[in-house]
This record gives sequence, structure tokens and C-alpha cells, in this order.
Amino acid sequence: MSNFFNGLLKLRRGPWEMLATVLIALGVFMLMQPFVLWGFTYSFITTLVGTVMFIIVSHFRE
Amino acid sequence: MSEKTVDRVAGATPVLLARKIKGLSDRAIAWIFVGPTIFLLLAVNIFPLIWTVNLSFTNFKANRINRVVDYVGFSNYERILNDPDVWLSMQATAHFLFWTIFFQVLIGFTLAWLINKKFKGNDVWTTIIVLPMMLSPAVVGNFWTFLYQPQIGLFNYVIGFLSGKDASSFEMLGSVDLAPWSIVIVDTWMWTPFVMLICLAGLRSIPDYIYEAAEVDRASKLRQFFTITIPMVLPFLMLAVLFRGIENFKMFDLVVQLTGGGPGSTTELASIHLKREAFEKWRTGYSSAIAIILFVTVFGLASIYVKALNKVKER
Amino acid sequence: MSYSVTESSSMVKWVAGTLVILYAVITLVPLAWILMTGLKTPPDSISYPPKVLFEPSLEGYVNLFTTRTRVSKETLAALPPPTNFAHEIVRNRGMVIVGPSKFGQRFMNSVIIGFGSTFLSIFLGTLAAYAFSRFKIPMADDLLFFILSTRMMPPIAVAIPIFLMYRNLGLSDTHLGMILLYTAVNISLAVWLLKGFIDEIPREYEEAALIDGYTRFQAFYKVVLPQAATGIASTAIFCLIFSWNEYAFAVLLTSGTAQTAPPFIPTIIGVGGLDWPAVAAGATIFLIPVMVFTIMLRKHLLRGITFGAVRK
Amino acid sequence: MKTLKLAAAGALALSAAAIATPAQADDLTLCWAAWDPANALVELSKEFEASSGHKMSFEFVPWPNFADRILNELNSGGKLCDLLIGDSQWIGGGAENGHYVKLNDFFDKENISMDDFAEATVYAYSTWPKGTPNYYALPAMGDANGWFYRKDWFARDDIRKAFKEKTGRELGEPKTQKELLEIAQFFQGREIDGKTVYGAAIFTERGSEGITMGVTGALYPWGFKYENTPGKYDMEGAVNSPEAVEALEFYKELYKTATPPGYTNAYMGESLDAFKSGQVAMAMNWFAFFPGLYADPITGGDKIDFFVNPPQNNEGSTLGGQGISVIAYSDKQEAALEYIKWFAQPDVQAKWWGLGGYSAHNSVLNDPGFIDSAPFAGDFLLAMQNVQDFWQEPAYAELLIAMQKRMHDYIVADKGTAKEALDLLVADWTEIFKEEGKL
Repeated sequence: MSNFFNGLLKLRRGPWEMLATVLIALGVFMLMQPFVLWGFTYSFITTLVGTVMFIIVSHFRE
Repeated sequence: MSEKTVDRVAGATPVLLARKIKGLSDRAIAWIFVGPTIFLLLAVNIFPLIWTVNLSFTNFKANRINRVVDYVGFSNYERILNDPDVWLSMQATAHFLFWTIFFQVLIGFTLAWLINKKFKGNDVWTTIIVLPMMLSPAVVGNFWTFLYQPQIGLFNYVIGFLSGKDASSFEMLGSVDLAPWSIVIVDTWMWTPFVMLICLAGLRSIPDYIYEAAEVDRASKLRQFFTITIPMVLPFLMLAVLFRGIENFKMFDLVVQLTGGGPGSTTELASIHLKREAFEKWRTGYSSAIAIILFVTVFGLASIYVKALNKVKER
Repeated sequence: MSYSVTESSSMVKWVAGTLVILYAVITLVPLAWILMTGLKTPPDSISYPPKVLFEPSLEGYVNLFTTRTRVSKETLAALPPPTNFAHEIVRNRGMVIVGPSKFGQRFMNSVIIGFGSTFLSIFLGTLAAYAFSRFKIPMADDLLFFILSTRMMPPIAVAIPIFLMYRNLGLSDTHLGMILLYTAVNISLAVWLLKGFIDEIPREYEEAALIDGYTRFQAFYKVVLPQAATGIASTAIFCLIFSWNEYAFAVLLTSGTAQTAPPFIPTIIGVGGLDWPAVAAGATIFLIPVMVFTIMLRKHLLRGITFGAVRK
Repeated sequence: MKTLKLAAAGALALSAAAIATPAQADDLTLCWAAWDPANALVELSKEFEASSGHKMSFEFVPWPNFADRILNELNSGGKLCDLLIGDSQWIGGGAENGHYVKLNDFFDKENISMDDFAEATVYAYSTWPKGTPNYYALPAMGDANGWFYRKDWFARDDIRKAFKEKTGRELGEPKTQKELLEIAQFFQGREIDGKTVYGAAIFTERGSEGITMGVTGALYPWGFKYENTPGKYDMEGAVNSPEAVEALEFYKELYKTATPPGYTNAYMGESLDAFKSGQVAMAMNWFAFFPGLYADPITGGDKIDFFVNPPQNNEGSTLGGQGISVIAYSDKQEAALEYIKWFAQPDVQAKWWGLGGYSAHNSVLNDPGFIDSAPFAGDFLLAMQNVQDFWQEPAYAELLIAMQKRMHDYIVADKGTAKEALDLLVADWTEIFKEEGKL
């Protein structure tokens, strides 16, 4: 786990990509879940942030 | 390089062309080769995409050319993301996504595992099983409405025969409870082979020596299945799930032909909802915003997909 | 006798084989039903219980290719005797053939647009794939991802601006417009697949050719292209199948002149409601080429559906 | 030198000829829905081809896709159609968005008077804004939603007796909507000649306009109004009036208790199928189909009879039918106008009716022999006196889609109550008119 945060701090690709992936997955889940309208409302921005992050961090060093 | 060969070759090509080509660096050739593709994609994909983003901030209506178009800021997005009808269409999509992937993985993996037992003639049967997924979803979907007819349809007849119920006592496409399942059934019929093929590739990529080593360690077959087979196939399975997820998230043709979104709005998936807004109500600005939301979602999933692709490629 | 831990016993094989064959048969039933319905008469096609045994008739195919009109008994009686089986079938229903249907034209549109876009995507795709495979292109990975991501776009989402763009350019409902559009969608698959095929051709061949004094172009079309021929052929079939099956763009961007068969087949109507034998006949004619292609492609199938990522 | 001059002169003359001859033969395309009257029009048009030298091509689109495809075509500025027999509700959009050519000058020039056509049809099919003398189409096909039934079943003694026992009334053509329901329920599930039959085939289709056209058949007789004050778009209290709620509940009951199984997405084709296959005692459909139904060898002739949509609180039928328009994007407008001029002639109109098309020309309708010319001719005249149409606004498509959704949700998908469905509809429509800037 500390490796993960270390990687984040040092702008390494692996952990950041993981974070972006989680954000995208969360956004997609929020978009389609049937439980709270609030989740649906904020789903798009979550996915958008995750996607943009993914594009950026995929250029970080391994 | 002897000068002679160069001359010989140059002589064989038309003079002007030869002069041009000789002068080109590899780099220039690379751009000449890639250029047309990039240009086409920019013109037919990226330019329209930017246009869509622009439209999504307006109240433009494509059937009302004479009307003044106003920029409305983020209000289209606000309306969509608070609209219970859109939310419902997303939930219908979720139901469709979840269950199609569930059944396709379950059946697809089982089939792959069975085929991997390498019985005689397995390749012939594999090819036959694959057939449905290569066919036109619209044409096939349309024909399934015939199979689902309560009074004359083969599907209802077979189910009625097996369950002892009257074949016209249930309506796959017409009833609110069954319609979401009717589209799951057809999609599963069509796309299980896809998951099967990828799982099969995964199973075949496991080298025999791993099992042999496990056998030496006296691991049981069941244990081998869970500690070797499943983990080794998992990246492939991920690939299949992501791809089916993306495809079914934007599902249109099959379901439009099957239910058209009905009854009521029970099977109105995201794409169908978008089509109604864009090409029936002609709310171009509003529907552009929905398009962008769908696009960003697919794009996000696609990024993960490509990452998974590369991972599998390395195997 | 050699013993292998990965080789299953004959009992297991037998069970596995039976289950797989059972599934294959079930999965084939809807397709077989399309074939059969195409050969039924309209009353047979809607009988209950569904008829498995029936007297085959070409009425569906006749209805698919003709338009007919109902005439009175007197007119019918006054007509000269039918010249061929098609006229006879139609007259037995109290109607006469008044002309060909639109199916032939729609089918030709599918052929023109399918082959046109396939040719263009293969042409452009091969060039691009070669460049990606052999040259150092800055940000190649990003470009490749960009190319692939265009394939992932939901067609309906892209259709809105394309509709507007085509309206302004006068490309709506034209063959050229549809060819360009399908090419743009197919090219991503073409580039990814072909890059894989070209990667597999050893560089040494070209390098030898270059040393022999070939130019890059010559090395490309005299050495690489012949080597990649199989790959190009199977990529072409994949592109063709996509354009052949495509529905969303076709239904939204075409209405008459350039409309392909998939939006048309579901709208074949008979005397009232859908004429199921004609629909099934159209579907049969439309699906069979793809079935043949699928069988031809079986070795490359996986590669094609995973953008070349999975080789086996 | 001389030859060159000659050639040049020849070329000039040729190009001049090409411009100056309006009578050159054109290939005209007429777009309409694919149904019986369209085939009759093909037959009728042969005469035009012979007299004018133009060639006619036809693009007939099946009803479920008709609006989608043709409106798509118009909105993309396509040149597929030169002439269009477009649905009545499209007139607002066709006029305001410049799809249709305005015909006033042409009518004046050719002495075509709109007074020669039945008033209701001119109002519904030709004018925009509604009721003003601005004409964008010539009434081509009068139509309304009506009913037909199995006359042979209604006449059978055993059935009549059973009906009398059950209801205390004689079995006959229903005089009110509620009688219609009663008869339909009586037939539902009954054995006739060893076959289970059902009450009535009605419209429930979701995709295009089906359920709206069906349900308005109940709404109008109950006194449904789109607005409290015409032209004000004040729908609260009109669209969701207690009468409208009652009518909607009525239609749902009709659907739930008196239609064949699997009848969740049915429109014209399904209704015809159900009737022709002997499944139902009664069915609703457009008058346009009645000639074909009457001619049907199995269920036509003396086995069928027709009646106008029964009244409840007042008379009322749902309007169908279309006018014929010239498309503004066509390159062959001259030839297209020629067609309209030819079509408007009284003798052509008489032939049109004879072939199974519903002429809207007074010379045909007021002819003393008209009522006896077909068993449904009298009903047709009656229906056309009390027709109402859906919104014809430029935003008609949105208004219709909203209604389709709310009606199907309530009637077929069992969502909410009738009042809720209509309240939601008022909200949808209000939003649409706000967007239009009309509220």
C-alpha cells in the first residue's frame, strides 16, 4: 500500500493509472445505478475527470 | 551500395516518381502513409466530435434551420443529469449490460472449457457456434420478433411445450416484466460465442508444464482449476467483459428491431433514448449533450480496454 | 502408453462433445428457422403450432423481388396464361406482378457501399499500418489509441454532427457519403489488424531489398505486400462484414438512393403486416454471404474481433 | 472555320432548347406510405404519364417508418421526393421550415379553388397557420379512423341470444363507446366455430403514432380538448380534464379486457391481420383500408360491415389523411406542379375514388350517387364531419413522442394512473411549447 502512495508521489504511471481506472469505473457505476439520483447527477463529471486523468498519466514514466 | 543497382532500379520506375521517391526520407514516407488515415479520421470523427461539443452548449434544433440559436451554457447537461427519464434509460442499460455479460461469461467460459477438452471435431462445432455473432444484428433482431410472437412464434411454442403452459399466455416483447429479458436472451444468443472464443484463446495460452508441475505437487483437479486455469484466463476474460460492456453500452440496432424501446419505456436503452431525442424530437443541442456523456463514458472504458489489450498482447 | 495430465479421458471428451454439440444445435435453430420460413407460404409461416414439415414454396422469394397488386377476378381471368412460376404463384393469390421491388436496388447499394468502403479502408489502412510497423512515428502509441478509440464511439452520438455535415455538403443519402463514413469506422480495425500482420514479416526481407537498391516504395509493394496478402484478405473480409451488417448510420443518414439492405429488410410488408416469408427470404440472401465468410475466416476470427491482440 | 461556327451555333441552340422547353420529360418521384391507396395511386398516375410525358417513380415507406424516414429526408434537405403525400400533422413543420412549396400563386394561376374541396380537409391538410388561406398542399386523401365488424357473427341467432341474455340489449352496431366496450367484452374469449375469438383490435403501437391515434378515438368522443382557448396553449384543465381521464381509463379497460393476447404493439397491419384471420369481432382502422377489407375474399363482402367511431359525450373521430405537396428541394418543381394540376381535376378525382382512394373533392363527395357507391361511403361522410386532428405545430414530432410515451406507459406498461399520465403529458407539452417560445 505504501508503495502505491509512493508511486503517486513520484508520479509513476502504475498507481496513477490505477486511480484513474477506479474513477472511471466509479463514474460508470454512478451513471447506471438505480439507487440515488445524486449519484447519477455527478456521474458524468467523475467519469470525465477519470478519463482526462487517464490520458495524462499514461504519459508518466513506468 | 553500388551505384549501378540504384540506377537500374531508378530506371525501372517512372522518372518523375523516382526522383520524388529518392528524395524522400523515411520520415516523410511515414507521414505520407499515415497522413490520409489521420486526415479521414479528423474529418469524419474528430471534427464532428468537436462540433458536437459545441452544439451541446446550444439550443439548436436541426429541423428548424430558420430559428435563432442561443448558447445556453451547461443547462443541457444540467437538465439531462437531473432528468429521471434519462436515468431510467441508464438503468435499463445497466440491467441489459449486467445480465448479458453475466450469461455470456458463464456460458461462454463453460463452452470454451468444454471445447478445450479437445474432443473429435471440436473445431467444426466451434465454427458453427460462432455463426450468430457475425450476422447483421438488425436483420437477426427483426426475425427474433417473429420467434417471440405469442400466438405463432417458435420460441413461445417451445417454452410453452417444455413448461406445459399455454404458448400465448406470455408475451416476451409485450410484457413489462419479460421484455428486458427478451433482449438479454437474444444478445446472449448472439454474443456468447465471442466470449467463448476469447476464453478459448486464454485456455490455450496456458502452457502444459504448469499443470504438470501442479500434478507433481498432487494438487487436486479442482484446486488446479481455481489456482491455475481461472487466474490465467482472467486477463482474457477481462478483455471480453470490457469489450462486451462497451458494445452493449452503445447497443442500438438489435434492440431497436426487437422492442423499439417498449413496452412503455422499459427497454429504452441509452442509445435508443438518444436516437429519439436527436432524430425524432430533433433537439439537436440537448441530444448532443447526451451524446457527449455517452461518448466520454465509452472513451473512459476504451482507455481501460486498450490497457487490457496491451497486457494480453504481452502474453 | 504415454500419459499426459492435460489430455482428457475419452469419457470426459464424450460428455464435453455432447454438450457442445447440443449447444450448437440449439444456437442454430433460429438460423434454420429463417431458412425454413423463407421457403414457406405466408399461411404456413403463421400457422400454430409452428410447422416444421411443410411443402416448400418460392412465394417468399417471389414476393421479395416483386411488387404486386390485387386485381378483380374478372381481370385475372382475362389475362393470358402465366409465363413463369413467379406469375403463377402471384396469380394464385389473386394478384398480378406490377414490377420489381426495391430489394434488388437496396442489395446493390449494400454491395457498392460494402466493397467501396472495404477497398478504401484496406488501401489507406495498409499504408498506415506499414508506417506504424516500420518507422519511428512520434507518439505512435497515442495515435494508435486515437485510431482505435474512433471505433468505440457510439454511432448514434457521431450521427448527429455527421447528419448536419452531410446536409451541408450534399452528401446525405449518397453512396460516397456512406463509403467515407464506413471507411472511417473500418480503418481503425484495418490499421490495428494489418499492423499485427506486417509486424510478423521479418524486417530482414525489406532490408535485403533496400540493399539491392529498391526504394522504400518498391520494398513495400514488392516485398511486404505479397507477404501480407493473407492478412490483407482476412482484414478485408472483416471490413466488408462490418459495412454489410451496419444499421444505425444507414437508417439515420440514408432514406432511398443509398440505403443498404439492413434497414430495408425489416420493412418488407405484405398484404397486411409483415410478410414473414419475404422477410426471411431477404434475410437468407443477406446472411448467407456472411456465413460463408465466417467459415473462411475461422483461423483469423479471434484476431479480427480483438483488433489483433489475440493471435491464437 | 465555317464548321466550327456551325457547331458553336448548334451547341448554343441545344443549350437554349434545354433551358427553354419546360415540357421536357422529367422523372418525378412521389413519396407516400406503403398501403392500399398507394397502389391505387400508381394505377391512377399511369394516365398522367401518358398525357404529360413525365415518368413517375414511387417511394412508398411502410407506416411504422414513414414519419421517421421522410422527416429525416426533409430535414437533411434530400432530393429523393419531388412530390410528397405527407401526413396531416407535418404541415406546420413543412411550411415553417421551408420544406413545402407554397401553392397559393399556383392555385390562382391555374384556377384551382380550395372551395372545391371539403372544408374539413382543406383546413386539416392544406393550411398553415391553421385556417388561414395559406396553402401548402392539395387535399389528396381524406381519411379518418373508423370501425368494422363481423356482420355474419353479429347476425347469428345463437350469438344474438347469448348477447341478449347477458346484456338485455339487441346485438348491433354500437351507438356509444361504452356499448362498443360491452360488445367487445362479450366476444372476448368466446368460441365461434371451434375457434377462440377476441373482442376488438385497437391501436397500441409505441414506435410511431399508433397508440395516440387509437386513444384519441376515445378522447375526442368524451370531449377532449387540446387547449382551453384555441391558440393559447393553455392545456392545464383541458388535456387532463375529468372527461379525458375517464376516456383514458376507458381505453385501458378496452385494451385489458377485450383485445387478443400479445396485442401490445399493434397498429394498422396488426389490426388488419387480426380481423382477416378471423380473430376479432371488431377492429378499428383507417377508412383507407376499407375498400381492401370489403374486397377480401375470406372476411369481406357480406361478412363485413362498417361503422363510424361511436360518440359518447359528443361525436368525434380521429383524423387521418394527407395532402399532396411539392418539395422545395426538388429540381423538378414545374413538373411536380403539373402533376398537382392534373390531380385536382374533377374527373381524375372521380377515378381516384373509384380506384379506392378517398377523394376530398366536393364534386365527388356531393355526388348523389356517392353514398351508395360503397358500403362505407356514408360512414366516411359522417366521420369527416366531426374529425379532430392531433397538434399540427412545427414541434408536432416532439408533442407526439411525448404522448406516445405517456399513453403507452399508462395503458400497456401499467405505470401510474390515468390522471398522472395526463398530468405528465401536460408538463411535457408545456415544456415543449416553452422551448418553442409559444408559452
